Amino acid sequence: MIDLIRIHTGDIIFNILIILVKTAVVFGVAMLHVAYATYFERKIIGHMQVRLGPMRVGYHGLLQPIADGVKAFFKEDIIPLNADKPVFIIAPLIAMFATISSLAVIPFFDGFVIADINVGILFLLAMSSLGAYGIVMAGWASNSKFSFLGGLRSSAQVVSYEIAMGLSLVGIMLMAGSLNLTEIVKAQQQYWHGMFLVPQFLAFFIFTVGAFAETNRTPFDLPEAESELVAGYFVEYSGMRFAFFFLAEYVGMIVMSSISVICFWGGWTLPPIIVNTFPFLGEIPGIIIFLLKVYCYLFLFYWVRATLPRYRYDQLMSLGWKVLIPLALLNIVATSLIKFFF
Amino acid sequence: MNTVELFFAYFAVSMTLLSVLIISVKNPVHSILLMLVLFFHIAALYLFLNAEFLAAVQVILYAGAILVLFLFVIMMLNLKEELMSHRFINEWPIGLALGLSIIVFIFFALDKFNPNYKGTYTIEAIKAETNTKAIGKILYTEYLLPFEIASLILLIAIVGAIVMAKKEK
Amino acid sequence: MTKTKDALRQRELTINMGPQHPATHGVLRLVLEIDGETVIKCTPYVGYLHRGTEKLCENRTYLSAMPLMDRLDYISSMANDVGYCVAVERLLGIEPPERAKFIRTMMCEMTRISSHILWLGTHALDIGAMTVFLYSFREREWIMDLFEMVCGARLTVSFPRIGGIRNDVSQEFLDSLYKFAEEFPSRIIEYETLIDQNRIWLQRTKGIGVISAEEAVNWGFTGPTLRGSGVDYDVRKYMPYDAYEQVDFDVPVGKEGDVYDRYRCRMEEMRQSVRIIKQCIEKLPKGPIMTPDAPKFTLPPKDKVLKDMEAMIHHFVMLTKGPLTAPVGEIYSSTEVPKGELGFYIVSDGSGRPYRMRLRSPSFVHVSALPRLCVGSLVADVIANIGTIDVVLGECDR
Amino acid sequence: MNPLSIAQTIQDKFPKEVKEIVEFRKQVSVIIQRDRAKEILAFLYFNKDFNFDYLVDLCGVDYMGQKKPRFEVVYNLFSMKHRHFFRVRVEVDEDTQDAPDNLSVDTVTDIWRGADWHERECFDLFGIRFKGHPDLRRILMPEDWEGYPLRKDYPLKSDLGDMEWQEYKDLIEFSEKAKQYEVR
Repeated sequence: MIDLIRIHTGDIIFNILIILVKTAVVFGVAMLHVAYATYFERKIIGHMQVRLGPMRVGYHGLLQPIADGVKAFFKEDIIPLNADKPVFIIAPLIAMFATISSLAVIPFFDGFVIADINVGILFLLAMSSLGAYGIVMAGWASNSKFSFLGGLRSSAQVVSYEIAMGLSLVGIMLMAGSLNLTEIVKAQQQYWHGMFLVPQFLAFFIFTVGAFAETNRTPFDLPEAESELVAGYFVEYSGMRFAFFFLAEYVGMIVMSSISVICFWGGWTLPPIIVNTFPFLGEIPGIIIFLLKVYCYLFLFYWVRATLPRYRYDQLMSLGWKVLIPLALLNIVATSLIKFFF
Repeated sequence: MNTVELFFAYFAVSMTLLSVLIISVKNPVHSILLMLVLFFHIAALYLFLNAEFLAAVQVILYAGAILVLFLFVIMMLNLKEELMSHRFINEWPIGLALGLSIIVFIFFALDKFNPNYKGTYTIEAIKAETNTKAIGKILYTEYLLPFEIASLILLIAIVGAIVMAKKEK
Repeated sequence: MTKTKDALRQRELTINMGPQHPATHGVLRLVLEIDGETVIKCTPYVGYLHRGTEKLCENRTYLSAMPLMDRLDYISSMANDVGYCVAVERLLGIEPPERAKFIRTMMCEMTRISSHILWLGTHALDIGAMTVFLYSFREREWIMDLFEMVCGARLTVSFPRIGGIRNDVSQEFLDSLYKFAEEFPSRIIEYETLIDQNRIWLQRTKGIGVISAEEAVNWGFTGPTLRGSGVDYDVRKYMPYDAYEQVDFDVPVGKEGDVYDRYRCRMEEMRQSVRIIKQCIEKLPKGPIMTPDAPKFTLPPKDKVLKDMEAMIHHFVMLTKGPLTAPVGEIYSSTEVPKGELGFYIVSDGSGRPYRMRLRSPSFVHVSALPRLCVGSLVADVIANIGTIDVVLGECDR
Repeated sequence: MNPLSIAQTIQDKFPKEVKEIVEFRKQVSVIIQRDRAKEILAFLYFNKDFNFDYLVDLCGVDYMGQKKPRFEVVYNLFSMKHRHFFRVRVEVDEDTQDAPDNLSVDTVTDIWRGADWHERECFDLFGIRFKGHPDLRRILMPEDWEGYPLRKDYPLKSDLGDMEWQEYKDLIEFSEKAKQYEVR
């Protein structure tokens, strides 16, 4: 069948078709994950907080995300009178597409990646920094002081934490000798533990903190700090545009989890030491292992949200600049020295 | 005209248009947005030259960091007054003269432009070694001194910024 | 160019926090002038919930003014009621019986716990710790159920009466209250494990909103807000009312006078409240619940009203005209409600209605000091400061 | 310190100003004239034996038709150090044609910072002005409100008609206008 299509269409168009199919699959699966990430967040945090979470729509609220989606879709779309209309409309789209396009370079299992580019890590960093535009623009265009403050906070926060996060990944690049994400996963298989998490624990810590800050999650949810800025940058948004921001945040979380899994947890592979002892584990499809790891990391996001208070703006900045960036630099120096001498 | 040339033509034309728009649009925030689009076009051009690393850095640094800081500053301004004022400063003839003279310079220099020049790093060599490695190598061997000088200049700029910010208090 | 320069120079941003804002706990409105994130000017505006309670009281009998007191600090209505009853009793010169005193004390402390729990939950929520909020509401629900057991109402109770209490408590209630008192300290530990050692919590609360002891007294702070600064002033100790003289408890005080110390004070106060509740249950004497020696001032028991003509007339007169023989004079009486010192200044002209009823509410004083606490700190600290003074706008605006 | 002896000390020091010493239910108050009220209060604050560092409460009382100086400003004082309580009542009369500044007292905000809002409230509800107050505006009532609600001649409830508060009238008008958008 596939060959038949190939013969009839020619190579270039066939490749484009394949990419389109892949994109559709990734997009669909990711959207489903986003929907149920919200569901599980509410459920998990609910149970951590001695309550039940959504229970009404479907069995144990299982259809709640769909109901929410339908509701957001049909809600009235309000654009404030004095808002900068084009920017106001573009902002959520930028936020969403910046994060969704990150999914293009993530290898979900061996050989399955939409665009296997050589500078995969850099692409991810570039896209995550673009996400800030959506937030800053939204904050500015709403013509509301609270959202403006949220936008300001976000731009400062993203710029500073991206440095730390980028630097923390340099250690990984040095260890793997490549910026290609597939290569990075494969490089981890050389070690008995099969994860960069072990030698790069410092980088993992920095990356995790940076990932929380990049995605504006607790304890770094200052741009949307509810008790201070009401809802921060999206205070004026409603309906589908609001849902786009929501979507962007959750896709961002999934992307960050995926990067973490690929760079630190060995991607779709299990540690060789485990596979060697229990060979049957090697038969598990890579995608399952990958997703399980991503879920674990997502759980961390939820767990932290249920536990920690929020940082203050200046504390956030001093943590980023005075702790994380020096630590990341130290990590780079240490890694390169070890790599050079051994 | 083959496909590559067609793409290039598109990028060249739209980049020129975007540049003109950036300086002529009244709202500074809009012009920053246009600048963002321009940076993306530049990144795409780098991709045509097989310079993925440069393309990525272009987006990360210029779009992701520098432009956000621009935005940060411009958002602080009282834009309502800014929109009322004239977009161009009074000394525009000087600017025009400067621009024209640069065009003349380029026109005369066009002669010396050799499109077929090939250095040690041909596209094949870069592909074999990956882009990032090639840049790293060349940066830390051949161009080490300029690189260090550039970083020192940046350091001075940072120190200067801090000094200026401190004096205000 | 000059215009651009002016635009650059204009650095302050005025933001209007409230009256509808998730962190202002009601309808407090703060106009903040901020430079970046630093607050350079803070102006509180109150009065959005002004219902003219003082004016209303002047037109009601002493007894029928009581439901208004529920609605002052609506999350600790029992303490307001007790405070009001104590004030009127002092004016009339009557004493409630011992059993009523102990029950009132018990109720006051239950209110203190429920108010402090609510404060803890919302304060933690403001600072971003969401889970504490739901944990504390679990226990608050428990106390609310206990209130419901004793008087049928959960929030606006109107339970105490001038000269006693409305109805006696059952043994079943006492048992469940004792169980609560046994259980609750472990719950306090649970809250503390969530936030007490948390680095972010400490960073957000230590050294924020510092006010020295002298300054706090000068501003007129009371309650835990004052004690956090290290002033050992508690109306329960120094102008005792009800059964507070007969129970043993400590008054926790802080040292630094910052948000954290005030938080610690309230946490300790909850433990002391549990202690008082236990003692009250253990020492609860038998006897009447309404004072018998001043029938002119108190309502007759309900069963008597339905059978006895005289009692019915008395009941009717009490409710419509009030005690006809209220002495001419003026009295200031204060009680320690969860927020601080709730004072009643009553001027009586001998009629059944107060001639002038002044409510000295702690929240009003505390809100007035918000600029002192907030100026110079960051926007996020404003939230912490609003939380730490524990305002209820119903009481502030009256 | 015994409150009666405090009152006695004040009377000895300011014999002209103190009009009366009242005791009721063990609470002692002195009724003083307005002119040197602030001096007396400052004396109570700064004197080492009294040291009334805590202004518990400040409020106005309207004795319309009962007493000649119509208003009183009541200061309830407490000393954290000596734990004693005392009350000062300052008599203030209505403004008249020949004495337009009658209804005013010197502010005590420079002695007790906490007096700030109490004085504002007193001004708001009684119309008593506090000379030297840094920011004497209405506090509980809207800024463009007319009249002083806690005065005895202010009705508890009445139909004001055209005299109604402007913003309330605007609100009524607006709600009438908004009715056309109501979903039925």
